[in-house]
Amino acid sequence: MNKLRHALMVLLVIGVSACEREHRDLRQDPPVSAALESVATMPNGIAGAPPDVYSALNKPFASNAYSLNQGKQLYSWFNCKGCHADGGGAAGPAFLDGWWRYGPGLVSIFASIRDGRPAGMPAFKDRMTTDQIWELAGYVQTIGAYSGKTAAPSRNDEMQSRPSENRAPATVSVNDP
Amino acid sequence: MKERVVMQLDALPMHGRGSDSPTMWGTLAFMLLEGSAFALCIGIYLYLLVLAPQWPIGALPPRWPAGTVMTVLLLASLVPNYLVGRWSRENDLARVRLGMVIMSVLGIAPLIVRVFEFRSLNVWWDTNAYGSILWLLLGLHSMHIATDVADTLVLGVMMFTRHGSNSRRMGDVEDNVLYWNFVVLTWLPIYFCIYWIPRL
Amino acid sequence: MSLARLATGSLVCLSCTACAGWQSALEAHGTPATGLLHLTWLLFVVGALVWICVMAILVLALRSRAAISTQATATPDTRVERRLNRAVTGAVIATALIVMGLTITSFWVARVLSPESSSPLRIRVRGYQWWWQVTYLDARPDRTFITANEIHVPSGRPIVVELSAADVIHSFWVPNLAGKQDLIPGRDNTLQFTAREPGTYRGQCAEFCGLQHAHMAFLVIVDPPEQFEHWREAQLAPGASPGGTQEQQGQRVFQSKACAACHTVQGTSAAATVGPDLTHVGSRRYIAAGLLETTRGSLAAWIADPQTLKPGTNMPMVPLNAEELNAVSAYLVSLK
Amino acid sequence: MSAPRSQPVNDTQLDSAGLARRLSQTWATPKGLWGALTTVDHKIIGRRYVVTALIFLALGGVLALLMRWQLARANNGLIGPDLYDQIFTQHGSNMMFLFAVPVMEAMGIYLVPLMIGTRNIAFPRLNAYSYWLYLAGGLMLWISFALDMAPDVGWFAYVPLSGPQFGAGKRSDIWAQMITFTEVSALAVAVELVVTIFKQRAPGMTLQRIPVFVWAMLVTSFLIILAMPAIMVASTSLILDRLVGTHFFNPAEGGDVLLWQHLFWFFGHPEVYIIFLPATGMISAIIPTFVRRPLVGRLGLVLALIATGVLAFGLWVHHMFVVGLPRLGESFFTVSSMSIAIPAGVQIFCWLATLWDGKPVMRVPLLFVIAFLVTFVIGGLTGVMVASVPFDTQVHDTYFVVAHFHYVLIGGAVFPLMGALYYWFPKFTGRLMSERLGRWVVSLVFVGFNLTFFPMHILGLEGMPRRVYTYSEQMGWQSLNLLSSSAAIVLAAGFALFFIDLLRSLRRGEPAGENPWNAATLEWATASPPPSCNFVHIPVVTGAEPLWENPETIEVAEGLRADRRELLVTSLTEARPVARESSPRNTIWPFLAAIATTVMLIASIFTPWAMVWGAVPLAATLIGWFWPKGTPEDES
Repeated sequence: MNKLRHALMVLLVIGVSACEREHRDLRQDPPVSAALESVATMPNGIAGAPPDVYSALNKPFASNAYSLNQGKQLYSWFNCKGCHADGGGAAGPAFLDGWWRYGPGLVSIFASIRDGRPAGMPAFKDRMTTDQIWELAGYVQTIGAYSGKTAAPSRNDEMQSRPSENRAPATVSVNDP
Repeated sequence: MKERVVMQLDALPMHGRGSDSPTMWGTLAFMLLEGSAFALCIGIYLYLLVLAPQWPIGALPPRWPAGTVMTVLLLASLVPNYLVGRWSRENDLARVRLGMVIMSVLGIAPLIVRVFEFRSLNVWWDTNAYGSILWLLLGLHSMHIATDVADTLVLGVMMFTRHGSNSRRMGDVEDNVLYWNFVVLTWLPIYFCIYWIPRL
Repeated sequence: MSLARLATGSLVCLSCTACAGWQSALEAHGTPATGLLHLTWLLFVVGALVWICVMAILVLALRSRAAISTQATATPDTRVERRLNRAVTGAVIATALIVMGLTITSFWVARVLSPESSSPLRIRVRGYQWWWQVTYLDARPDRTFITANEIHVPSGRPIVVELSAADVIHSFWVPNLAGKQDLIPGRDNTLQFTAREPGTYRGQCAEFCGLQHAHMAFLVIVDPPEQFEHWREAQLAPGASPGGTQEQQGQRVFQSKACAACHTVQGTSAAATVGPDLTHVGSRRYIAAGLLETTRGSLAAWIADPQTLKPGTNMPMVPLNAEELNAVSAYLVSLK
Repeated sequence: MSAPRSQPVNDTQLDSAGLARRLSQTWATPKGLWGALTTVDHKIIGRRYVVTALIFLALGGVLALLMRWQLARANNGLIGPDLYDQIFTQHGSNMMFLFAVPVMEAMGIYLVPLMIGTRNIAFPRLNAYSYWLYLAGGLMLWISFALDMAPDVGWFAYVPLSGPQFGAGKRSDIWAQMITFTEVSALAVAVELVVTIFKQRAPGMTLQRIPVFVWAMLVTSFLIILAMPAIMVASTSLILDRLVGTHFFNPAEGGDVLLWQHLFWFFGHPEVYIIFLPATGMISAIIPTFVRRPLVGRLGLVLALIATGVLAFGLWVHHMFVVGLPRLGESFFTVSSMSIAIPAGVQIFCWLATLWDGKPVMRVPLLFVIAFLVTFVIGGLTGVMVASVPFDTQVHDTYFVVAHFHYVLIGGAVFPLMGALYYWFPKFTGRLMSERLGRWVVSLVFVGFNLTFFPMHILGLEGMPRRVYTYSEQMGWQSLNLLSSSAAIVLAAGFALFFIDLLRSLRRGEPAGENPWNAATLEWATASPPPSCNFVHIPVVTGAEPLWENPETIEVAEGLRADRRELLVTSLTEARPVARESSPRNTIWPFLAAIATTVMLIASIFTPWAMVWGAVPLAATLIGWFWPKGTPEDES
């Protein structure tokens, strides 16, 4: 009998994780968004700890398909392509090569977007809401990922410049023909 | 209801061959089904061709040597294929065993040539729609070669076991021969599509 | 009996809802909608007649009764058989003739309703996920302007709407004036209509386009020609500069907060094109693609919490305190 | 050689009681789980298919009630947009792919072998495999719905909304993979039915003597074989676009958004005839029995079936009249769409002529036929209306079209199906369904259906688009939506009563003998429910209505073996006996192959490499399936 219960437990775990990835959380309560603002960055502003409400929400911005997809939309809406191209880098640094000048953590990407960085990265503090910055940060992290997440977005209906995020690692296949 | 016997069936053979064998009709039905899938893929190829301002899109036409070697190889394999069909109809176990070995080799060879074909396409499946339909057409046909070769190998091994001398297995060989003809014949329009339409 | 009750019931419902028919194909206020309405009534009448005839035959055929145990006639006599076959052939020929008649009528109506008219007013409508961007073209570039969700057209003049989609498939449909036409990414479609008399006609996206497909409406406001020109000049002017102190503070908040990162107000530093153009948002009757009437209160409610009113919309919830919210909504409603 | 083979036992060597016992032992399916997993009996698998499909009908019906509840009032807050999108997509996909096509094929699986006088369907193991795959596809879709990851892009999943950019997460992949499951299973059954009807008819059953229901299943099977590959190519290219970045539907890289619509609707319209033609076959089987005379214009009906099947491939663009195709193309499809009304007219008038000259018996199956005639003619006429391009520009994608296709699907297919279940339930279970409850079911369903869906014609003309999760009160759609929603409860009550009658009659139904309706076709010549071997002796057919021509005795053929599973193979046109083919015994391999296929297909949603390593276990199970087992069935 416990074999059956064991199997049910496994199915439940798979089910819950699928649930998290596919859930459409359309509205974030204002207090939660405000709480998401308080990121404790290190003195040099590189890494840091996310607010504890982030893990209470079960880390949606790194694993929820809908929020990653919204992040990709924001990437093109706020003209990140202007400096970073499709992740290959132009005036701004590349994300594809997986080398993160300010650290690969989601918090450092969040801090880079929100407060800007010295060498020309503008601060989007007043240009985007906190949820949008988190979604964009979660998406940017998938560009340089070494293994494709299940929730990672697929290609856009645009000209193809590199393999999409769900076919990571993009770096390897970008170099050969 | 009361029954009145009007017909005796015990004189009939225990297994029909050719058009009396249900498995032959089943193979025909599956050929019709897969044939319509191939026709649709060629339809997509021509649909995208008509839409594209320039065809092939952003790529050189595929290098034709590998594809032509494949076509010659497949057409050549029709001869032993026909012989195996005739031997199986004559229930000649020894020759059928030999024939199955030959057909297995002549099934694996195209798969090897197909690797070179994929490399001579000059385009990746994710480069553009032209590349996508090219890889879909070639991939679909390769899958059919692979499944038929697997069928030939299993049937070939079976002919060497005690089950080989059963006329039912000879019927299966006939169906396999029929299906290989289908795999070869569907390759011709695909070959023309992939290698020669871009050069028209 | 149930059929009679059904027919009267539906006719009653038909009459009482026709009054609110500003998005009904049964109220035609322009070509080709009028022609389509006549075609609708013709098809309905022909269909009803055919249905009544078939039902009459069915009722008459069922007048005799029998028990399941009665002996079945395996081979009915040939004379009856031949008469029935002739009747069936006759009915089938009648069906073929009716169908051919309807086909020819449909071709004739299609040809009549799409005349190639000279010098139409060209308007470009681009469908976004869940709102409409409307661009008025003109020979001189400086007289072209962009607005959203509400299309003013002069009455009596043929209008050609150039349709393109920015993301997914939408469908432009204002039933009072014309049939629908899809907006397909990668393709350019056009729709032509002429509005006869002035009035406000509502349209709605008719191809499922995602979460807020239900709230992707637009208005076609038909003005007399000179009133249209007056409206057009007003639209060309840049955004009204804020009068009162609250409106000025509203403009400052608008430009400093995230609003300017998505919206455009001509004549100010806000020039982003992600969201709709708000230069003359105050002059529009509805905001959020036909969701709310344009008032200070509705603007404040929409800015404060867009996801509750239109769940899934791309408008973010910008954190503003009460005073900033009042100022911004006062400023936006003043942009006539 | 292997162990000495037992002496072959011919059916002539045994007396009738001994023969019946020996045959039921040879064709038996063991009881319990192992029997259930290994059965290849078309009756068990057919009944299982029908029960599963009816459960999916009930589940889909509950979703329909939820939608009607949400639309009962303007600006109703019951269901949010995301859940509503999942509900209407699940309702559509479930009804079309998990209920309608499988249930029509299931009736074919159960009845065709009985109606043509053979002992099992051709390729019975493939039949078992097709059921397991169908069940796996259904479970996958419904478990995804329970996990809030059901597809939310509509049952025809137009690109680019279901494409890589706008279809976030794995929802559209689950839709596309569900298509693969249900289509492979439908194709498998279609191949079986074609071969069964071609090669396993009773001796003497020439083309003119094949029952019209069997003709309908034959034409439907060819429709499936030629149409379903289109949706498989379409769903495969959609998954390739989403998973490995191909560009079939990407306009920026040479693809085309309309390519999806062409591919989908080239399958989509034959799909609705795949659902409708078996229903016409059921009507053609019920009417003669309940008017006590053969069909008028039998040849006309068969030619109409074939004409409908051929024309079905020529009118898919009427789903795309508003996408901006050139006018000449559209007018061609107006002609073909209108002209398909002519074969439908032939069928309707042949049935009416049969009713006219016959002596109608007002039992429940005939009441459903009458309900069908009243409802389907309305649906057919609105179909002719929407075939006209200008009219379609006003009503396309509105509630007018929702009303049209419910009239032709519920009216045109579900009513005949319910009549057929009342008609053949005694043959399936040996017990009659209740006449009293049946009359209540017909009236509730008929009234409920018309009051629910007729107002939708008016709502559509008043501008209410399809698939809106809510509408504002200024639109004036409030009262008709409320009428439609409240009538939906009456319709649901009718269906609930139908299921109650179905379950109650299993045990407490009045026992029915071999032929409770004194019908004419062969399935009524054997016991109810039929023995595992269907016929102790294969019947010989001399006319189109065998049981009416000689009601007391039935001519049979003997000479088949009783110690191994044997059935008769006959020639294609004259049905001359040509061979005694064997029919495989129970085997677990189809179940294992279905599990291997399921694992491969579901894993390939997450990684394309699943098709590579998933093919190995699948190949292993297929080899196990085909490897000869040395049973007597293998002798030749």
